[in-house]
Amino acid sequence: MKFVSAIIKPFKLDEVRMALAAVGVQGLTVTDVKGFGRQKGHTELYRGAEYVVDFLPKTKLDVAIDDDRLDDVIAAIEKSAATGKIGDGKIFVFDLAEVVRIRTGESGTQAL
Amino acid sequence: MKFVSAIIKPFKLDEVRMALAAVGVQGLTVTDVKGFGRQKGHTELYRGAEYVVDFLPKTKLDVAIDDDRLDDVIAAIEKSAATGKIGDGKIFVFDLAEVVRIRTGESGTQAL
Amino acid sequence: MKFVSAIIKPFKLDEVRMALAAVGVQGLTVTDVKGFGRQKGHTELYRGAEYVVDFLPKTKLDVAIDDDRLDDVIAAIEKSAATGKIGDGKIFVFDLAEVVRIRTGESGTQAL
Amino acid sequence: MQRILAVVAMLFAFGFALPAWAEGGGEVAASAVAAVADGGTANAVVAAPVPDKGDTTWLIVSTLLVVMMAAPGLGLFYGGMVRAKNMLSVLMQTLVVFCMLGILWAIYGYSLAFTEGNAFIGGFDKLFLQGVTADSLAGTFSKGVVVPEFIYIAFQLTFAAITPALIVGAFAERIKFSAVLVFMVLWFTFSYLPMAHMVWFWAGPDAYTSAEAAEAAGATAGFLFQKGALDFAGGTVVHINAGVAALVAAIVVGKRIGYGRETMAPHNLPMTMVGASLLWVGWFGFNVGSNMEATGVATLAFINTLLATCAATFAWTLIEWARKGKPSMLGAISGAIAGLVVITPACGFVGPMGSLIMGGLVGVVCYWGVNGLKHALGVDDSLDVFGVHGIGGILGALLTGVFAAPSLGGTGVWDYVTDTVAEYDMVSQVIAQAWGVGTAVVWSAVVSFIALKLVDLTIGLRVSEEEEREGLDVSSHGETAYHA
Amino acid sequence: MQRILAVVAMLFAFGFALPAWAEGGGEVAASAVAAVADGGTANAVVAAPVPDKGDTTWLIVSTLLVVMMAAPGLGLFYGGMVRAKNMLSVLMQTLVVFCMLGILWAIYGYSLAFTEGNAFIGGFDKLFLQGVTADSLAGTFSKGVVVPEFIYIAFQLTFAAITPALIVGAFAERIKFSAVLVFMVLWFTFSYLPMAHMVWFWAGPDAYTSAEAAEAAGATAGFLFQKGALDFAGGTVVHINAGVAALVAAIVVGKRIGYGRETMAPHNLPMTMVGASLLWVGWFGFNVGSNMEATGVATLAFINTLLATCAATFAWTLIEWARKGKPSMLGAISGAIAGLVVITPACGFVGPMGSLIMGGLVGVVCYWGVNGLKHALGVDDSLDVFGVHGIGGILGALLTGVFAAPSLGGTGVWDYVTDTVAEYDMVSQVIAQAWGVGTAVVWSAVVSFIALKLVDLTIGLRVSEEEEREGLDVSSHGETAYHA
Amino acid sequence: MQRILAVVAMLFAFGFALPAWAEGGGEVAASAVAAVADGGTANAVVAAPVPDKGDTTWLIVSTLLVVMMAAPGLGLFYGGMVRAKNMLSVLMQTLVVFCMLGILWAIYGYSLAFTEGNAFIGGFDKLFLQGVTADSLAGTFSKGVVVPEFIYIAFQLTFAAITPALIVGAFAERIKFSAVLVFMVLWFTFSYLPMAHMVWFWAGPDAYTSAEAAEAAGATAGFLFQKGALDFAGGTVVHINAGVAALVAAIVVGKRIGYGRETMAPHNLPMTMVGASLLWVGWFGFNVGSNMEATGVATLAFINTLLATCAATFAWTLIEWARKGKPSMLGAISGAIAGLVVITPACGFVGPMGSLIMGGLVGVVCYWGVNGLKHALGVDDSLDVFGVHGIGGILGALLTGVFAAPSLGGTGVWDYVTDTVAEYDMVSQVIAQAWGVGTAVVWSAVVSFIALKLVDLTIGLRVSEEEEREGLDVSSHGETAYHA
Ligand SMILES: Nc1ncnc2c1ncn2[C@@H]1O[C@H](COP(=O)(O)OP(=O)(O)O)[C@@H](O)[C@H]1O
Ligand SMILES: Nc1ncnc2c1ncn2[C@@H]1O[C@H](COP(=O)(O)OP(=O)(O)O)[C@@H](O)[C@H]1O
Ligand SMILES: Nc1ncnc2c1ncn2[C@@H]1O[C@H](COP(=O)(O)OP(=O)(O)O)[C@@H](O)[C@H]1O
Repeated sequence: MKFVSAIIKPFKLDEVRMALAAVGVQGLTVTDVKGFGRQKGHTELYRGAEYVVDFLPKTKLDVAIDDDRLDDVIAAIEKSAATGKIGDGKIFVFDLAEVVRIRTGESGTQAL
Repeated sequence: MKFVSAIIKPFKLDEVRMALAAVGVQGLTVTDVKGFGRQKGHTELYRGAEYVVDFLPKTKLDVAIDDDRLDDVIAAIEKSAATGKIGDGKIFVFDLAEVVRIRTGESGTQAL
Repeated sequence: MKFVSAIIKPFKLDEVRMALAAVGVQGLTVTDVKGFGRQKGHTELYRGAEYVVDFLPKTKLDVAIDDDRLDDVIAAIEKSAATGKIGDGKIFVFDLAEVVRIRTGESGTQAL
Repeated sequence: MQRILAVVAMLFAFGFALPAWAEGGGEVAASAVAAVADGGTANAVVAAPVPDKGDTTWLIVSTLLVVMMAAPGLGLFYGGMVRAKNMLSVLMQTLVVFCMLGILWAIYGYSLAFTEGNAFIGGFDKLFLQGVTADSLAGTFSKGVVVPEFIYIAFQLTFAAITPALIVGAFAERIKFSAVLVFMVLWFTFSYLPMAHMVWFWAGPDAYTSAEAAEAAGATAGFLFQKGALDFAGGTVVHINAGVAALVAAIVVGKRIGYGRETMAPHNLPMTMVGASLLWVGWFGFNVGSNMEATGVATLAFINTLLATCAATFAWTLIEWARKGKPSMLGAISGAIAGLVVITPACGFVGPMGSLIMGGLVGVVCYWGVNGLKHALGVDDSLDVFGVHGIGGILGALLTGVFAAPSLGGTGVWDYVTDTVAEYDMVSQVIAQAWGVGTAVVWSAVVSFIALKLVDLTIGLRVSEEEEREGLDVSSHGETAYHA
Repeated sequence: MQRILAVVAMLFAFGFALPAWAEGGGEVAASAVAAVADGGTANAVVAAPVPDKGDTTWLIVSTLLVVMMAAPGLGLFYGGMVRAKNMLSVLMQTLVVFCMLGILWAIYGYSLAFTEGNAFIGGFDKLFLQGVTADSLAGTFSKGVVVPEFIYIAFQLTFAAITPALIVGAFAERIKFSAVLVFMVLWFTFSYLPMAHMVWFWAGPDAYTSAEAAEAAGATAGFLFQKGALDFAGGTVVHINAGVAALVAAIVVGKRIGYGRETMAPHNLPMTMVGASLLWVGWFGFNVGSNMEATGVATLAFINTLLATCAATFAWTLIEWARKGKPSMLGAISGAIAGLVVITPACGFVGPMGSLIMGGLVGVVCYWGVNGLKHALGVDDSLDVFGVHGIGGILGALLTGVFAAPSLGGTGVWDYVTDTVAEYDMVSQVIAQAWGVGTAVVWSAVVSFIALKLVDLTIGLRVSEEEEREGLDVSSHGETAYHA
Repeated sequence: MQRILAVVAMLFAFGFALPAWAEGGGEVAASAVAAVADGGTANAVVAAPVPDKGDTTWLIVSTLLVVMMAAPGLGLFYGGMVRAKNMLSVLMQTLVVFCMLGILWAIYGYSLAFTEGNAFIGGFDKLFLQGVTADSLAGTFSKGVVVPEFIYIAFQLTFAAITPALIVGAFAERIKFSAVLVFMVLWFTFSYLPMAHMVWFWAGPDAYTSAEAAEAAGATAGFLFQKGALDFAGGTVVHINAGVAALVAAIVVGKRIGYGRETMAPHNLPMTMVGASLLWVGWFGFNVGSNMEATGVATLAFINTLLATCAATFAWTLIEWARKGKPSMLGAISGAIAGLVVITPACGFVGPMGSLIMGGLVGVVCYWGVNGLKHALGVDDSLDVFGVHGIGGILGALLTGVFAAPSLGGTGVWDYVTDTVAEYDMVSQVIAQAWGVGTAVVWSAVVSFIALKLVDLTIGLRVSEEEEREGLDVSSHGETAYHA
């Protein structure tokens, strides 16, 4: 099993979620994060104090999937999350050793 | 070493933490997340605008542990986090390549 | 590739980010988390109600890197995040199976 | 829902129908305020009294200040103390209760509270405010001084509508919205209106021309007015009344799920602070407006309201600092509210040093009320309505009897027949005060208990466990307080 | 930016220059307020009228209450409803618009609105408030009763400055800050000032000594005043005027990116609630202050403002509960605002039961305004300015003609010649009201459209897509509302 | 903690004991207010003056408005600008300081400031407000016009209690709570009370019956009053006084950990905006209430307070836009506060165009105060108390001397002997103003420095580094502002 963790632009969340649903993903977990990368931030000014804000609001999306869905999932995210502008984000893929569904105790692929 | 990441219902956090303490877990990290899955959301209405909220508040709990504790930990979470209702959440298990305790520089099992 | 996830004290974020930049890290993702560990919390009192707060605010920092940067990165974090007091945090290292840059579709090391 | 709406509708229909029906048989009593004007005409062909524009302005301002206490004051004060998921439900409950009872006040509340009836309740002469026009006048506490009746009605409306809203704090985070509304209609009708009549209804000062006239007039006054209980701005009618109802409600409704085990820390203390501050500001309208005139006594009531609050805030801060090691902001503002509660019945009767002492005492006593006493009672009065309003109100009512004494810097009690300050007997005054306290405690407790049981048996008091977990904002109102 | 500043500067220069130029040819008309004082002196050697300190106090309080409506009231009410990333932009827009127009009011607004000119606009006699001192007096609605002119100017300033600020809700979250400012100057000058003159300008009651004098005086009054349209506190001038401008603006500016697809839920409803509550409190200044005296009619206006709001809040709650299954807090406070809007033109003319009914009706009608009607129009009027202020204002203007009838508990209309209440003809009054509505709708729509197009063609109306995505707080103002 | 409480208790004991001891030797001076009443009786058998209810109402309202400035106004304004972890500490400090000093005002403050003593400090005649009753009267600025003394005491209480609270902004986020309290008691006693006496104490207008009487009366007045320094509502006593103390405090207490390196962005600017707005609203009470009567001059003070704020808000917005490329909301409201500060000493003396100009100037000057000057000084005055209140106060004091000139639309200065406006000499007036500025700067700086050093040497000024990191809410007060 694989665990895909994607950093995307926040306003793309709904689109990505629907694209994932289209390739059969039924569950996912979302976290508000702040990203630092090539995309430049902005400057904020509070009276005399000037702060450069490098961290931009991003959304992290975690999906645990079956190995054979990996390509579909990556493709779906890539397509739906892209705007073509710097800062579109990254997809990270991890091996997932085990999954358990708490409610039923099922594990492995069934638990996804 | 293993890294266990569990998505649970927020109000179960204290119970799970105590269950984990009971099996010898001394440290953990918690993140507020939003989950999408089989559990259905609700509708919100702001004057004329209706929004379907599919993302439900969940809590993510990360624990790094020794391999031989894995079963205990999974069992502890499973038991303490379950309500039997849809949306109880999932437990994800990853292999952990390395751990370092920043304060001391210790690494491996000692750093847990 | 490796994925380094460090839990640090929030006020150390800027220092760590600069230390990482110094060893060539160009992107990272940050999450607000709450940590439970050896560092003791505090008690809060609201009229008659007393609550022990064990979860302390921490910052999680995720960096995906090339394998050969791992030692540098760990060393950089260790050094810049340490205060020597309990609660300085942990560094977790995972194997990263794949990375994709959403904007360009590049994958692997190029996508970092 | 359908069913609930039906119940609400029925209650309203009842509100409309009852008086219409009753009107036929209702005795045609001269209202208190009419009495004032009449008095003038009867005694001599004197010019009809004309309201002073300064008084009218002050009453207008006072009334809008009490509106501000209700919204946003009370809503924020309470709302900040609940968990985020129940924030809107608290704002909604306090607001809608206020508005609903405001309507009922115009329909039948004012008439039942402030027209002549018996010693416990008024009559039906002014249902739907009939007969009141922009030229109608209401008496004050000075002979020959009047104010427009509309502003008197509006001022009293705000008291009648905010008092029940205070009770919301007792069962916050778990009660059905429909249950709140129905309970409030019942409690307002059967506890607030009678208490207001008992404490405040009298024939007005102009009736007190001679000892005999005074006796005759006195016999038409409310039960506690006759007993001589002093309550300048509503210690008994408002605070003890609501505080006791809150205690009963907290018991009958039961504890919140997870109470004592899960963290239920206030979700936004700055909001609570804003609420408390606006309550303070508004309370000047509440207390000083109760004087109905912008006189020297009004300014006495003002400075007392200021000083008692300062003293109570400081006292709570010090006692908490001494006992718990850290003085909390929630403590300081709890002290402020306690100070306001304690001085409410007393503000026009005691001197500034008396108010400092009363404030200092209440800071300590209410600190105990939300700590020691609360734990002893073992009740989940979520936002400490009883501990602050109930306890503080009782203390205030009793101490009013003490510090009103001229020997302690108080003003004593005015004798409208001789137009001088009467002899002051502290013991008998404290006994009179105790009558007020006792009556309010018993009356409110009984009415509250019956009303709650009625609601429980019909539409039910509590939301389901799942709804309570999810939070009332989403489950009862379909919205969420905060989004990114 | 440079360019924008230049435009703003130019507009200001224009504001300063125009009057100076015009002064030469401007006719030297006796101002309305001067007329009052003069009238006194002309008729007989009577003592000059002296302001009553109660009235002065009430007007001072009223004015500061309307300031509170603008800041923080309106800002919070609107700000809570936008997304967090645009919070400060809304606060900024409402505040700076208010301040900028306050300045322009002193420079030329007061003169154009409240000195004699023609039926549509006033003259230039009081540019820069020249000639006004602490001893200057302004007339009221009672013969021989005056108030210091400075407080009258200040009171009217707040109306003139908050009305345009209402429009901000229509194009929130996407408009350029510079475009807001320039548009507001245009709209204020060409829509607000004429409407205020048309509806409110008259020679004052003291001019109405005989039928002939009344006719002569009447001929100098504003267009809609002559038509006999009643507008106690600004239903036409403020709410319809701003509501229609908002609709036009929402259309011309276009929808927000993602409208209808992305979630645009209010980011902080408790703030919206605080804003709404402060609007309510401030509205007592707005409505009751419009009476300019602390009289019985003022207290009528007060209780109506109170009861209509209670009724509308409760009505919206019930209708939403019945139709959507859950009553929302945002709904309740939307009802409150609708109630305030509907009673604004009526508050000094209708009776308390009339105001309850008007409140009940507007709760239902505006509920439809922000649901059915809004979807039918398909316009992104972000914060429902038209649905609440426009629709509620129109309903209020028309119903004023109905419930002002003495037969329905209203006060009727005063005849200053006979000094009695005039015969009341409901049909012709409603027609007069319709004239007011129609004029406001057309005038405001035309001015708004032209002004917006002008701005669009010169400096542009909208920020770039990227800036809109990022949020106006950061992109237009370089700051963020919330940090940890 | 134990130790701190002991210190606080001791200071209080001192407060109580000192006067009691002093009383024996204290000269029995006729107080200013008594003088007024006496004057009336002495000159002829005239009716004793009776307070106008309009005046009384206005002073009541003014006083509660200043209470609103303190809580929640100032707390929110400051609190929104600190980091979330210190929010409650700021709310707590401003509230408890206000309450504590309110108590001390009643105990000895009023007597020391407002009874006759020498040119620098008053006497002990009214310790514990002894002798003051609901019938006591205080003089105003008009001959024969009085108000109830209690409201005068309360009004002045709010000034005395909020002024020190302003200083909190200078050392926010790092100071010990106990240090705040002790410092405030010292500064209040040794800087505020003398300054208030020096600037405001005089025998009242009724003493000025002839040139000789005026001279005799003048000799009893405060030092700066004798110098002829004008300060309508507290520019010197409040703003310069507090601003300078803030600068000294920021230097002595030292910078926050991480200052200049870590982000210390305001955690909740909407709260700061609410606070600023409520300060504006309350400031009408502050400034206009200082007139003590609801007269034409009151309305002048009102419109000036309105216009100067509008102008300063707009000016700051434009200058920031021009210089930094984006106009910020924090800038706009900083401008508003600066405008309020600058007009405080001037509001009853200058004309509306003068106030527009003063507002425009202060917007630019204080913009420089928190940018250029602040960086030049290199001091961590966390919330720019000096940059806004200090600089704005100095500018206002000086410009008052300019724009009060009748030739520039000002009112000039009233000559109570001739009962006309006196000849106006701008140069000598500006010099008089400079005396006020200089005295306030030096006096406050010296007192502040000594008081801070005393506190530092006894209980210490700062919390530990770890506590500062954790935030004062948790470490000093055991609570957290926000929870989910
Ligand atoms: N090496 C990395 N490790 C973890 N997160 C990263 C890394 N590089 C980028 N990110 C995340 O991806 C986001 C987008 O990266 P950025 O370099 O700005 O643009 P792009 O993805 O278009 O190259 C960043 O904001 C950050 O959250
Ligand atoms: N494939 C998945 N990948 C990541 N997170 C998931 C996945 N499926 C479910 N989750 C998380 O688990 C939570 C519970 O899942 P849900 O399907 O609602 O109920 P249950 O766990 O009882 O089957 C979701 O809210 C989501 O946070
Ligand atoms: N086993 C663990 N799994 C996940 N996170 C942990 C674990 N142990 C500690 N942490 C995280 O590291 C933080 C610091 O740990 P703590 O034990 O307090 O101090 P130290 O790192 O100095 O030993 C904790 O607050 C928690 O967020």
